[in-house]
Amino acid sequence: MLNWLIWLIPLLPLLGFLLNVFVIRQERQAGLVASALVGGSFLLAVVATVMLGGMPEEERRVQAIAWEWIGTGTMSIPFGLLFDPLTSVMVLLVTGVGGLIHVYSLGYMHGDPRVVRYFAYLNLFVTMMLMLVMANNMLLLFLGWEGVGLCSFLLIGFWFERKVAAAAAVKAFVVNRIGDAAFLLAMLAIFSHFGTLTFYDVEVNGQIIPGFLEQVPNLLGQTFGPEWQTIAVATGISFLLLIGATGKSAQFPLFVWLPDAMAGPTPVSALIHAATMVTAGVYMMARTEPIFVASPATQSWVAWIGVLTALIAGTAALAQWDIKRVLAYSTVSQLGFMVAACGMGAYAAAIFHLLTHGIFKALLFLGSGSVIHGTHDTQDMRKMGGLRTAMPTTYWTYLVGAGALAGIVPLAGFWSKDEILAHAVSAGYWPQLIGLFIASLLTAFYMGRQVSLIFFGTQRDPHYHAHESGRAMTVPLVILAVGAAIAGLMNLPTLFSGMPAAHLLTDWLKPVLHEEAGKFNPLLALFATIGAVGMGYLGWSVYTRNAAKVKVGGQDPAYYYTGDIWDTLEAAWYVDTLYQRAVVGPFRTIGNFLAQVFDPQGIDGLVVGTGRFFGWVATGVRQLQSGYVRMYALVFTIGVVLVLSFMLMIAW
Amino acid sequence: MVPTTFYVLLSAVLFTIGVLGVLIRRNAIVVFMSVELMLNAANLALVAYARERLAVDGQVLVFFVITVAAAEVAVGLALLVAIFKSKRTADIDEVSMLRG
Amino acid sequence: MDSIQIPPVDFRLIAPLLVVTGWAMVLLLVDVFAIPANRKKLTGYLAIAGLVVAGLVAIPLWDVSGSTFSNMLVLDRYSLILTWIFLIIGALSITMALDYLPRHGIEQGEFYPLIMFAVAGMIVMAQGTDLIVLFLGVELLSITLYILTGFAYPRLTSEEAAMKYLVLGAFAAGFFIYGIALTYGAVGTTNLALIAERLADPAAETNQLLLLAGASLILIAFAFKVALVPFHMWTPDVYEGSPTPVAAFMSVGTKGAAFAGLLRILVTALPALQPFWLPVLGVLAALTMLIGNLGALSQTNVKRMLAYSSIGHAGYILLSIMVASERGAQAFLFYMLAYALTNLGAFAVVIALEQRSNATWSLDDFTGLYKRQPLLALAMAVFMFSLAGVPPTAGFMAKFYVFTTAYEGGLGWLVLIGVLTSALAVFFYLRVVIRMFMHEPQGDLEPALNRGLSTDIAIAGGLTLLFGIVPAPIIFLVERSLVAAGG
Amino acid sequence: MDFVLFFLTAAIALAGAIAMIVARNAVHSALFLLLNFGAIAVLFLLLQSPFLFTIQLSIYAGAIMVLFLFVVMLLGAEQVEAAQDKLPWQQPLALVMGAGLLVIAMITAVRGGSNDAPPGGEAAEAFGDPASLGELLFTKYLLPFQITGIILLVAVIGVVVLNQQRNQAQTEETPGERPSSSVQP
Repeated sequence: MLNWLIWLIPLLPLLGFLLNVFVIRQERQAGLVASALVGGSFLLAVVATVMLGGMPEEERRVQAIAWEWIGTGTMSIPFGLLFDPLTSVMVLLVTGVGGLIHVYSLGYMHGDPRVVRYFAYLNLFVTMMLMLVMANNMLLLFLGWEGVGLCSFLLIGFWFERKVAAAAAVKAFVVNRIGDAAFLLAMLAIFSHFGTLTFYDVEVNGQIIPGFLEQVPNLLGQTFGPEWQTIAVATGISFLLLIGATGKSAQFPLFVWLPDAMAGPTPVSALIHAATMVTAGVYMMARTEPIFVASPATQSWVAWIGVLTALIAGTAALAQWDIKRVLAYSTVSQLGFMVAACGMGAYAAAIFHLLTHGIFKALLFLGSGSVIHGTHDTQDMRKMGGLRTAMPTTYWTYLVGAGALAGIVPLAGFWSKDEILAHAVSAGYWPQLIGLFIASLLTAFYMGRQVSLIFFGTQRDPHYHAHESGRAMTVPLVILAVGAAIAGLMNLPTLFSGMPAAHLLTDWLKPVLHEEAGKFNPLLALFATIGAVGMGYLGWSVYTRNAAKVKVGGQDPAYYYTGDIWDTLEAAWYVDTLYQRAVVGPFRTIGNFLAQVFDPQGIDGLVVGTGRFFGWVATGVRQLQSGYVRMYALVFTIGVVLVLSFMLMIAW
Repeated sequence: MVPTTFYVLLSAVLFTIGVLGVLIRRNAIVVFMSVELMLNAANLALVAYARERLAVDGQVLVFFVITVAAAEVAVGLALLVAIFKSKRTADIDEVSMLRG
Repeated sequence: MDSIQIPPVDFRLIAPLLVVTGWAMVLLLVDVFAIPANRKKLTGYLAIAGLVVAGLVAIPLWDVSGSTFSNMLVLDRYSLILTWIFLIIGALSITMALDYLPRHGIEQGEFYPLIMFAVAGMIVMAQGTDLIVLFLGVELLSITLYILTGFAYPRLTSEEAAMKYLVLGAFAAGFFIYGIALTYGAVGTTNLALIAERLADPAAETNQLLLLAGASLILIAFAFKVALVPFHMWTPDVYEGSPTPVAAFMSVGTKGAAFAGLLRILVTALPALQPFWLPVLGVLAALTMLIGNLGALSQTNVKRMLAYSSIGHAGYILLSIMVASERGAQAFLFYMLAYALTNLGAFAVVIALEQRSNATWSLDDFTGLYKRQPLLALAMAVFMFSLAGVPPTAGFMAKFYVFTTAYEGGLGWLVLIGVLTSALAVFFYLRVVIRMFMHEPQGDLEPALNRGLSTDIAIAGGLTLLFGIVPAPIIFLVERSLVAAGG
Repeated sequence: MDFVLFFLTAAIALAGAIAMIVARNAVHSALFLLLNFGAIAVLFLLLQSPFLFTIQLSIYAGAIMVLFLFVVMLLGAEQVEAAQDKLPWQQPLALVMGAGLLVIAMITAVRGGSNDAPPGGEAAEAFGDPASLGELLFTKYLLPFQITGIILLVAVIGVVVLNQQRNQAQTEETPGERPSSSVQP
């Protein structure tokens, strides 16, 4: 039963995609069909999860094989889905939050001329994301991995009339491609060392295809000979996977695409660039956890990359004016928390934070969308202010989301963040702990700042009349707000001995991640709470009291004290700039390059742009291609002479 | 009897001259001639080796090469005539619109 | 003097070849005497029928293998699968040409038999096991292609392309034949299996240097045919200049045939020289992947872009050839099939957009295509993603197959370059997709779709997707192919 | 005697080849090439290939060269290289590459061949008569022989096709022409 049921989960959105591409031409139908099908997926996911829960703990892994995807003498890769506790929570998140965002989009995208296409893309994205989390092998996961990248690209560039959007789309795709290439290499390495790409043993046509994850623990000291060799292999593979994850999950140093990705429609930011796709890297690391665990070197890299990302992005979020960019940097920072948790071995905590973050960040993005919508496409927070009276629902729900993100007791974010910090304490990762703690203080501060700037004070730009958004938008907000408030329940630590329903999630994930729940650390929780409340209040009060100093197009009140540092933060520590300077070198900045290559205006810009970027190589190729046959023959002859010289060298 | 090496050496030199002809001449007809020279050089080597091994196979191969050469020349010259009709030149540098 | 006894010939082994050439010759006469000038399409249909018949004739040969014509020709499953691929390529190319030729005022009945002769040349290269047969196969294919390239008279670019192709092709043929001469001088035979035998025989006293020189020149000749850098220079110009169906045919046909021959040579004749050709081909492969993809990057002319892309793909295919084993052959066959379908499909879309004879094949033609022709745009997107190697397309599966094969074959560093360049390649394929999906249509250019083209695109697109999602049957097929080690 | 004859013909062949690529006038080139082909034919004779000697003279010298001369005269393309060289650095580089190729080819030829006289004796006497060549052609080399036939057929079609189109084209405008400055009136 479960075997075919889980196939329906990704197939429903796929059906939606096909309908929207081939059949539906009308806006309202498109939205309703798309939302209904994703909602159907969600219900099926709930049923499937309940059924999974009904099984004995050690049997909670269903693999449904559709066909043998690649079957050669040496390689057998099934096209199969996997449904286990880890997958189930991811599927619930993707379809649940995804469904709400579909509904929200009904309101948000109303009247857009290409809305049918929008819903088609959105459905395709959900399909691909489900393939990603439900794949029972690396290849299928890669299919989803590329697929979500593609949809993300299409959706970021959805409003392609805006040049920024087109450029951002391309930037996202290209940066992700770096990670994808590493992922592909990791896959090849896994295959050549384990001879398989499926995660777990699975039976296909009466034959057992071995799973590589189950082989990893047995490998130490066996297959490859000496132990260091095993570790070297594990390190190589896991490091490549890590690079893959840094691309998709926007970690340092590949995070630069995510803030730009905010050029897409806001529901897309909520769905793809906060709740689901960007967590794919974390999911993938949790899934392949045995390989990471086998390599201490990679593990510490993972942890530090996470901490570094959390700090860089956290500080960058302090200094943004664009309502969505604050949230984008905040997302990067929170992803850093998750990655750091993985690096410290707290995979369950990472997944916990992934889930809660998925909910409250989606809420915040949708809230910001509601604000943008209600203020007639205003995104600059300097033009806002005092919106709490005009948009009460948005305000209250936003407050819940901000509190959850900041880590205010008892909202969801508090529990999940605390779980990570507690693990750092108990496992003795002190330097990482300090970094993460600081990052969480920053989180509280910038959320306080944002809430103050948007909702408090008085409206600074009189050019619009703010109004509350429609039902299609506010209902999802309320639902998500409730979720953000109570999602912590799913994995409460044992606050007092004999407490019922403690660390449900960790226990649920135990068959996959084999982790024990961390211990609750009251002292740490106290510090964290004081810090969060204090910094949140500080952020709020500083900007509320200085509200008069915030001017449209003006400087931040804090600028007077920090000066250049502020600029540094605003530019996210110039990482992007560094790329532009270092990678593109003296020629041109990546941004300009991409803008030129994909310049809708002209061919010339395109040629010039690429010519400069790849400098003399591409130009050289073109120039050598001079049209003269003599020239071609000469190049040919040079090749001949070189080959023959090499031949003489060998023969001598 | 003259050693095979002498013949092969001669053939190598002739072949190189043919290659040079293709590289430096702009008159398409002379370029074709140079290609013919290359093929002839190869033929010479084939015949020389056939003689060394006393195997007629080498000579048979020459037969095929000559045929192919004839076919290539025929098509090439037909093309040249066609191009000449509109371009009024047999300068191979003049057919260089396609580039980049 | 005795009369010459012609040795018995096993006609089963050359049945497809016989059908194709015989049919082509008959068709030439039929075309001249029985088909009126305004109904030349009929010739095309008859040619397709011939190719289909040849394909059917080949089916019962699945379990047949053997060699004939004094071991100059073998039939094995490797050549059989290639034969099918070539027949498909031929048939699809003819379908594209059916409306293209009259639309551009260059319709002549001879076009179709010529394509058939080219297919025959390709089959010869797949089946040949003697250097001279391979040489003649190459020449049969090439001379036909010179003519087809120059077919679009009065378009001068077509003549120019033909001229360039011919001069360089003849130049390369010179190297080829000189290589054969040296090889013959070294081992005294041109039969691939015998070469390997003599090489292995310590008593034979083969001349190593001579053989190496011969092998180098032969490799170079094949490198020219498949367009490996730096022997690739003709490719973009020739593709751009030739009639688009011919470019499509060439881009996959020549490559497939020449690689087929090259693999046969490496596996059957020269395994002993692997220490020599492996580094040479390795460098060529690396250069080809880099230059091919970099060159494509700066193209705004879609036809040229596809030409450079085909150079890049030659590099990827070469990885499977270099493995020179059964696995390598299988990976090659799969890649070839996937690439053939995808590339033919892409060219078919280009043809659909090329309605005026002064087409510039500019990227601009694709602007907003999704709005105008959603299905066509979707198909093109599938082809582009398949060429770029994005799942779930045949192109991805093929790349994955080749990369794993090469990785296991110890070509790790080339795989690295391959993966990185295919990451780079996404740029220019994506550019087409962006044009189609992320721009509003401009101008009034309506794609000229007709039945033939639609069929082509539908077949190619469908199979490209199908082989990406369910590649198992094809893999099953190619897994059973073996490159016979001589006959 | 053999040696004298060889060196004489070799010298003629070389001189013809060099003169061919140096000559400014295409007619002269053709004639020099003819000289070269004749010399090679003689070398074939020295190598006991009377049949190839005949073929070389009749096909190459007789047919192909005449075709060349015919086209040169038809097109009046004796001298086409008067204009400025557009790739001034191409020729020197070509010469360097040619020199490199020459060195390699000579090394290969010298080290790859034996300096002993080839075998003589009874077997050598019977070697190379047209009958045995013909027999091989129709037995062992039957397949290549057939393919050659097809190649010639294709070439014939090709010439006809290219020719035919030219006739059509005269009545037609050339709509598909790219604007190009290099087209001469």
